Amino acid sequence: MADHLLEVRNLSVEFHTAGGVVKAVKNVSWHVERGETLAILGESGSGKSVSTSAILDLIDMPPGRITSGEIRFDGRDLLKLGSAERRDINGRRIAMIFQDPLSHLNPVYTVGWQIVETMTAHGLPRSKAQSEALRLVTRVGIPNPSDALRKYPHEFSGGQRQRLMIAMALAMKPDVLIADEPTTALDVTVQAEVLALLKELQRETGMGVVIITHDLGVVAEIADRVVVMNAGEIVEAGIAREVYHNPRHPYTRKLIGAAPGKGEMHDPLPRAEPVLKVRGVAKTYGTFKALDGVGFDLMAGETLAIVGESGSGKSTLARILLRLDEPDAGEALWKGRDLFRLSPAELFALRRDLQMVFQDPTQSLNPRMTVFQLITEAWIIHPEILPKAQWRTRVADLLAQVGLRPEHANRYPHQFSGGQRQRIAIARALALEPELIICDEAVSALDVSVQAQVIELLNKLRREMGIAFIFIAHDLPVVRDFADHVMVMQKGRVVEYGTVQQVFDAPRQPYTQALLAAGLDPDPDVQAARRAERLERRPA
Amino acid sequence: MLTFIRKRSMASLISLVGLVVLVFFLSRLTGDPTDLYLPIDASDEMRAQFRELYGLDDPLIVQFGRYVGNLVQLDFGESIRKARPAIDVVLEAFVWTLQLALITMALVTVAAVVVGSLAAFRVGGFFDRVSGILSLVAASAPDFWIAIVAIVVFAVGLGWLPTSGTGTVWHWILPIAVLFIRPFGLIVQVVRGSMISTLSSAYVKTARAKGVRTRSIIFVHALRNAMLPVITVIGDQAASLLNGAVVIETIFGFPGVGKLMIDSILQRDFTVVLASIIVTALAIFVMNLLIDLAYAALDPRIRH
Amino acid sequence: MTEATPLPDEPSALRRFLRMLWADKFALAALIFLVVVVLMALLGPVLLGDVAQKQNLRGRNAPPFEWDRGWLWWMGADSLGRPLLARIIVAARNTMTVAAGAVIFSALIGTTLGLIAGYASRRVGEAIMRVADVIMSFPSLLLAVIVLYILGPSVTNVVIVLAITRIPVYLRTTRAEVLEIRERMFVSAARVMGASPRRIVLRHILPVVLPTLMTIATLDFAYVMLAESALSFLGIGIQPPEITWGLMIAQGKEHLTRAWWLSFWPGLAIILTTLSLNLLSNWMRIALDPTQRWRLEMRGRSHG
Amino acid sequence: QDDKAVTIVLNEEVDVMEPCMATRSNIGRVILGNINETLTELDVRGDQGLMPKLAESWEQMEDGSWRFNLRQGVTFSDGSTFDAQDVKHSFDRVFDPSITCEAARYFGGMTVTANVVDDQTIDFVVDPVQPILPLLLSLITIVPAETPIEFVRDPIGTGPYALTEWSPGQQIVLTRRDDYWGEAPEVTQATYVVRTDPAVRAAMVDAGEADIAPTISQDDATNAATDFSYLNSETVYLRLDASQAPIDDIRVRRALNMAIDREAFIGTLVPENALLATAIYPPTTQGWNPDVPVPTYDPEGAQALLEEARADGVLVDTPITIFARTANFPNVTEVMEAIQQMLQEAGFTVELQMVEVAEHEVYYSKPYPTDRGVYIIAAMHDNRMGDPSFSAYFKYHSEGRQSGIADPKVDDLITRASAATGEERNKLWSELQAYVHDEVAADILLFHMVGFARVAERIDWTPTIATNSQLQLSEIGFKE
Ligand SMILES: Nc1ncnc2c1ncn2[C@@H]1O[C@H](COP(=O)(O)OP(=O)(O)OP(=O)(O)O)[C@@H](O)[C@H]1O
Ligand SMILES: Nc1ncnc2c1ncn2[C@@H]1O[C@H](COP(=O)(O)OP(=O)(O)OP(=O)(O)O)[C@@H](O)[C@H]1O
Ligand SMILES: [Mg+2]
Ligand SMILES: [Mg+2]
Repeated sequence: MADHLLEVRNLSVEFHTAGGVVKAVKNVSWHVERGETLAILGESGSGKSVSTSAILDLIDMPPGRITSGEIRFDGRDLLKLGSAERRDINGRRIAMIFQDPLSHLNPVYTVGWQIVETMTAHGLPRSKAQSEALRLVTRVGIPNPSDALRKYPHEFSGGQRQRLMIAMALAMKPDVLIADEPTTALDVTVQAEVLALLKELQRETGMGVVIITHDLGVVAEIADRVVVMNAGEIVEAGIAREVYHNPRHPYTRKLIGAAPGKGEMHDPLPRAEPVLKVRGVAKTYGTFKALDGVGFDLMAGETLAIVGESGSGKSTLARILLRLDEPDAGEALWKGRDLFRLSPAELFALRRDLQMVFQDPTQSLNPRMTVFQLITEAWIIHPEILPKAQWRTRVADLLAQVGLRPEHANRYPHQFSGGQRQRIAIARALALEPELIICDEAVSALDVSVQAQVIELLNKLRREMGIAFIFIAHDLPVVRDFADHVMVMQKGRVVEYGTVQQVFDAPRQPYTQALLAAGLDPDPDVQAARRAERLERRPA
Repeated sequence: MLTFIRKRSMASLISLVGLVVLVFFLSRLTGDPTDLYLPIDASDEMRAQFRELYGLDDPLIVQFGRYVGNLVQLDFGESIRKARPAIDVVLEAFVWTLQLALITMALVTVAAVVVGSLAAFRVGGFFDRVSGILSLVAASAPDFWIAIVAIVVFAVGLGWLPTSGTGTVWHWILPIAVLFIRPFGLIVQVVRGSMISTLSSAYVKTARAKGVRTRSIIFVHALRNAMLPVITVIGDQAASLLNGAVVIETIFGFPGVGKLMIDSILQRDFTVVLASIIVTALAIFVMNLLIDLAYAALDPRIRH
Repeated sequence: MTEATPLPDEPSALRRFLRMLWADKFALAALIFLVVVVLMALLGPVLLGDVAQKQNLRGRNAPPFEWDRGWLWWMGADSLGRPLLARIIVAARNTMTVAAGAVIFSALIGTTLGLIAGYASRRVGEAIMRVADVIMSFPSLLLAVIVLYILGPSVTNVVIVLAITRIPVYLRTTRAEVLEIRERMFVSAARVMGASPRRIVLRHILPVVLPTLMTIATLDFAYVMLAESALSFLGIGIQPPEITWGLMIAQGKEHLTRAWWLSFWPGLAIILTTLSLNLLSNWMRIALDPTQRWRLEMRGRSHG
Repeated sequence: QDDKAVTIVLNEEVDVMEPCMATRSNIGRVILGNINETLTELDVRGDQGLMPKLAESWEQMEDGSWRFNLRQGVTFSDGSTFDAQDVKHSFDRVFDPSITCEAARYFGGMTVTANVVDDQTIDFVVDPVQPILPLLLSLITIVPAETPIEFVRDPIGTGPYALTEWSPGQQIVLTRRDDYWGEAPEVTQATYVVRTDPAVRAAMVDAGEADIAPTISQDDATNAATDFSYLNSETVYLRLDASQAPIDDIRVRRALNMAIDREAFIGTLVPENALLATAIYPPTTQGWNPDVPVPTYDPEGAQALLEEARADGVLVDTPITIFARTANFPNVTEVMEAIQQMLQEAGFTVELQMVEVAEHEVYYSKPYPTDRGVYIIAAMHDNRMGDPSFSAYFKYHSEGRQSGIADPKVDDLITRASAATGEERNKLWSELQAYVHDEVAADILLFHMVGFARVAERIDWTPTIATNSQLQLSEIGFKE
C-alpha cells in the first residue's frame, strides 16, 4: 500500500460514561494526500471531532480509549510515538482549528501572545514570530491587526475568534491542517475569504487539509474527496462530485436532500402592530461603536433574520435586547413597554416571553447540570408553565422535538457533540414557551439534516404557537428558507432592511450584494463553474 | 488604575478608623493595666498615682479623644510596659516580622505552586499521592512540635544550625523552615484542586495541539487560570504571618510583632496593641490591594 | 417527528455514590475513620468519661505499647496517669464541636458574604470587602481575649472566636471566584430564563466555587484545631478539665523531650482527621463534578 | 572570642533597663548587683544575714531613725563619684509621683525622709519607726544624682559591669568595668538573651550557645552534671475567702486542707526537692516556725468534718470553683486537676477554671468579685527577702489586699511583729504562723517550689534562692 501523507486506519475510540461505554468511533479509515482536501461530513455527534482529535493525541485518556487502529504520518504510527516526538509534530506538521473558539482560546492571554507561542514553541525567534503573527492576523481579515494582537479573546466576536484560531493553526505552515468546522461561525463573505485563504496556502505549501463540516456548500467549494460519517462509522467515501450526484448510502442521500435554500420564500405577513419596536439602540465599548442607532419592528409570529459581517454587532444587539448588557441609548418597546427601562421585578415577568439560544453551546450550558436539570430549570423558575408531574414526559417530548433521544436526559453537556449541545439549548428555550426567541447562530453548528429538522421545528412553532424569532445567522440559504424579514448589518449599523424577497431577489446595497454573491452552492459542479468564472473576472 | 488605588486607599482608611475604634473600646473591656503593671501588693496611692500618670482615670471617651488627637499628629503614645514610644517598639518588631513573612511566603508560593501543579497533572499518580499525604500532614502538624524537634535534631544533635535567636543567616533557616510547613501544605492542596479543573479545559487542548511543552502547558497556560483562588489563600496565609507567628517567634526567640502583640494583649499595654494593629493592618490592606491588582493582572476579564 | 418515548429511570443516586465510594478505597477508609471519630465524639464521654479523668499519679507519663496493661493504656498515660487512648476518645467530642462548629460557621457566613460581595452591586461588594479587611487585621488572639474575657471561656465562645477569624478566607475566595464565574455564558443563559439572583448564585455559581471552598474548609479543620490549642495554651481557650486534642498537645508540649507520646497521639489524631477529611473532600470534588466523575465510575467497574 | 565571656539565657523579656524597677525579677537579674548596687545586701549563699555593700555600716539612732555610713572611693560607670547626694536622689526618685517605680511598693504605709549629713553619711527618718529599714534598703538601687526623674534606657551604676549594648528583643550586653571599687570579677562580658520556651533554653546550653539557663523545666533537668535545682522562694497555695459560705466554716477549711494528698505531688508533678509548705514564705525566712505540722492527708477525716458541718446546716455542697493562672508554674494545670479530683473525692463539688493573668488578678486582689460564686484561688507568692513582713500583712491582715480572713488576733500579731526587733520579732512571727495555720486554717499551703538551672560544664556557679530575681555575674567562676 502506498504511503499517504496522513492515513487513519481502523480507528476505534470509546468513552466511559455513567451510562456505560460509548463507542464514539468505530473502525474508521481514511487518508489524505499532499495538496488534497478531504471533507468529513456527517451528522452531529457522529464522531468527526473525536476521530480527528485522536490524530493530535487530544482525547482525554481516560475516560477515552483508543481500542484499535493506527494513524500513519510520515511513515510512522503516531499512536506509538513518545510525547516529545508527538509534540514536535503537533502544531508544526499537523495543526488543528477547533470547533468552539471561545473555550479553546486561553482567556487570560492576549491573542497575539497565543499566536506567537505556536511559533516560539517550535523554535522560531520571538521577534520573527511577532511580525509573522501580525501578518497572519491581517491575512485572516481581523480589523486593526496590531491592536487586535494586544486584545484578549473575550473582546472579540465569535467569528473573529474563529479567524484567530485559523491564524494560529496556519502559523507554522503545517503539512496537514485539520479544520473542525472552521467556517461555521463566519459570515459568508469572510467564509469565502477563509476558504480562499486555505486554498491559497494549500497551493503554496502543498498541505493536506482535512475539513470537518456539515455545510455542503463548503464541501462543494473546497473538497476533493468526501467521507461521510454516521454513528461513528464511515458510510460513504469518494470523490466530492460523485458523492454529491450519486449518493449511495441512504444517509448521504438524506443529507444532500436536506440542503437548505431551495424552498419557497415566505410571503410577507400582513402588517400589523409590532410586538417589538426597537429604536436607536447604541452601544460603545470604550471608544469602539459596537452598535450605532439600530432599529427595527417585529410582529408577532414573524421571523426577522439578522445577517451581516462578523463583528458587526449582531450578538451585542441580542444581548442588549435581553438586558444582559446595558445599552447606551435607544429604546425597545415590547408590547408597548420599554424593555430598557423596566425594573428587575417587571423584567422578570417578561423574561419568559423573550428567550435566547446562544452562539456558543458549550459555554451556555452549565457543565454541572444534567440535560434534565437544564431543561426543567425553566419550570422551576416559572412554575406556572408546567406541573411537576408532567416534567418527565415534557422533557422527553422536547428532546425528541430537537432530535435527541430521551436517555440523553441524564447526561451532562460535556458528553455531547457541539451540535447536540446546541439542540439542548434550543430545547431549553422552548421549555419556557416564549413569544420571542432570539437565536444567535443557533443552527450554525448543526449538520444539514438536523438543521433542516430544527428549522422545520422552529417553523412549526411559529405557525402553531405564533412565536416570533430574531434569527441571527450567516447561512444565507437557511435565512432564505426561514425568514420573513431580513436585516443586514455592518459595523454596528443597519445597512439594509426588507422582506426576504426584497433582500434576496433585489438587494440594493453593495454589501448585501457581495454577501449574496459569496454564498456557496452545495453542488460541486456549480461551485466549480463559479470558481472558474471568478478566476476569469480577476485579471491574472 | 491610579484612581482605583486612590479609591481603595480611602476605603481602607475608613476600615482602619473602624478598626481603631473597635480595638480601642473593646480592648478596654478586658481589664485595667494598672493591676497588671503594678505588683499585687502595691498600695492604693500607688495605683491612683499610676492611673493619673497614664490618664487611665479619665472617662473612656476622653481617653479616646486624646488618643485620636495624638494619632493624627502621628503620636502613637508611650508603651507603659517598655517606657518607650509605642510606635518605635512596634516598628522594630515589625521589620523582623515583615522579612520573615515575605521570605517564607515567597518560598511557600514557589514550592507549593510547583508541587501542587505537578500533582494535578497526573491525578492519582504516584507523585500526587505522595505529595498529597505529605502536604496534608504538613498542613495539620502542630508547629511547636516540629519546632522543638527541629531544634533538638538540627541544633543540639547535629549541631548544624543555631538553636534560636537572630544574627546570622543561619539563624533564619529553622524558623523559616518551620513556618513554611503549614502554609505549604495548605497551598499545595488549593493549587492542586484549582489546577485539576483548569487542566481539563479546552484551551489546554489547544496548547497541546500547538505542540507546546508540557512544562509550559502546566505553568503558563493552566497555572495562570488556576491562580485566582490560590492567591486569595496565599493572601490569607501572608496576613496571618504578618499578624505574627507567635509560636515560632516564642520558640526561636525571634523579636517579631506576633510575640509583641500577644504580650501586650496579655499585659494590657494598649498603646502597643493599637500601634501594632495599625501597622499590621496597613500592611494587610496594602497586601489585599496588591492581591486585587493581581486578580486583574491575572485575569483580563475582571479588569474594569 | 417521532412520538416521544417517556424518560428512562435514573439509576438511584445513593447507589451510584456508594459505588463511586467503593471505587476509591482511600476515600472509603477516610469515611470509615471519620465515622469512628464521630462515634467517639458521640459516645466517648458517656462510656469513657470517668476513666479518662481518673488520675493515678504513680502511673504518670507511662510509656505506650505496654500491651499487658489493658487496651486503654496502649498509647501510654499522661502526666496525671490518665490513659491517653481514653482521653483521645473522650476529647473527640469537644474537638469536633469546636472544629466543625468554627469551620461550618465561618464557611457559611464567609461564603454567603462572598457570594453577595461578588454578585451584588459594586458598592455593596466593596463595603463587604472592607469589613473583611477589618476582620483580617484584627488579631485573633486579641479577639479571643476580648470574647473570652467578657463572655467567659466555653466551647461555644471558642467556636465564636475561631469562626470570626476564619471568615475572611472564605469571603475573599468566594468573591474572587464569583467575579469570574458571573461572566460565564451559562450564567447569562440563566439570567435570560429569568432566574433570580439567588437562584443564579446558589444553583449556578456556588457549585463551581464549592470544590475550592471544600478544600479550604477541610484544611481549616486542622488549622482550627491547632489554633484552639494555641488559645488553650495561652490560657484564653478551652481549659481543663475539659479536654480537646489541641489542649492535649498544648499540655504535652511541656513534656515533649521526655514523654513524646503525650502530644504525639493527639497530634496524630488531628493529622489523621484532616487527612481523612481531605481524602473525602477530594473524592467528593470528583464525585460531584460530572466532567470528572468517570474517574471513579471507571475504577469502580474494573475493580468491583 | 573571649573565653571569659558568658551568655545567659533568660526566660522573660526585659522591658526596661530602669534601676528603680530592679525589684522586678526579669529586670533585677540583669541589673541588680551587676550594673547598680544597693546600700545593703542579703546573704543568700551563707547565713550572714544582711551584709554591707555601698554602705559600710549602719546604726539605729535614739529616735528610731537610721544612719548609714557610705563606702568611699566608689565611682559610677560614667566616672562620677558616689556620695550621699546620690543616695538621696536615688531614694527620692523611687518615690517621685511622676514615675512609677516598683521598689516603692515595699514602703507602703511609711514615710521615709533621707537627710544628707555629709558626703559619706546619710540619715533616714521613717514614720512609723521601721526596724527592718536596712533590709528594705537592699531593694533600692543607687543611681547618680544627675539621673532624670523618668525611665532611663542607659542605666548608670556603681556595679562591676556597665551596659554596652541593648537591642530590645535580641540581646543585652554587659561589659566588665576596670574601675570597679571592689574585687574584679572573673567574667569579662555577659550577654543576655531571652527565650520563652524552657526546652529551647535547655537546648541552648547543650548546644554551647549559652552558659547559664537560670530556669529550665523539671522535665529537661535530666543531666546531673549540668542541671541544678534550687529552692526559689516561691510558695504555691490556695487562698480561701473566709467570708464566703461554706468556706466561712472552720471545719470546711480544715476539711479542704485534709483532703489534699500533698506528698503525692512531690517527685511527680512537683519536683522532687520541693518542700511541703507550712508558711507562705520559705523556711529561710526569719521567725519561721519549725513546729507547725503539714496537715495530714486524711480524706475520711475530711469527709467526717464535712458531714459534721452539713449536720449543722452548712451548705457544704455549694459548688466551689478553683481559679488558677495558666503557666503560673510548671504543671500548674495538672496540679490543679489533681487537687480538683482529691477535693471531689472528699465530697466537695469543685470546678476548675484556668484563667489568664489579667483575669486571675480580678479574683486574687480586693475588692473580690461577688458575682462569681464561691471560689478558691490558686496563687504563687514570692518572698525572698527573709522577713515575713513582706507577706504577712498582704495575705493575712484584715486590710491586706489578698487576705481571705479578718481575725483581730492576726491583725494584732502582725502589727506587733512588724514593729518588733530581734528575738521578739522572730517569736511573734512564729506565733502568727502557727495561729494562722493551726487555728484559723486561713489557706491551703502547698509547696515551696524549686527551680532548675542548667549551667555549662565550664562554668562554676550554682543557683540560690535569689536566682529568680538576681544573678550576680561576680559570683560566676570558671572551672579549669
Ligand atoms: N468525553 C466524552 N465522554 C463521553 N462521550 C463523549 C465524550 N466526548 C465525545 N463523546 C461522544 O462521542 C460522540 C462523537 O462526538 P464528536 O464530538 O466527535 O461529534 P462530531 O461528529 O464532532 O459532532 P458535531 O458536528 O456536533 O461537532 C458523541 O456521541 C459524543 O456524545
Ligand atoms: N466586552 C467587549 N469589550 C470590547 N469589545 C467588545 C466586547 N464585546 C464585543 N466587542 C466588540 O463588539 C463588536 C461586536 O461584537 P458582536 O459579538 O456583537 O459581533 P457579532 O456581530 O455577533 O459577530 P459574529 O457574527 O462574529 O458573532 C466586535 O467588534 C467586538 O470586538
Ligand atoms: Mg465536532
Ligand atoms: Mg456573534
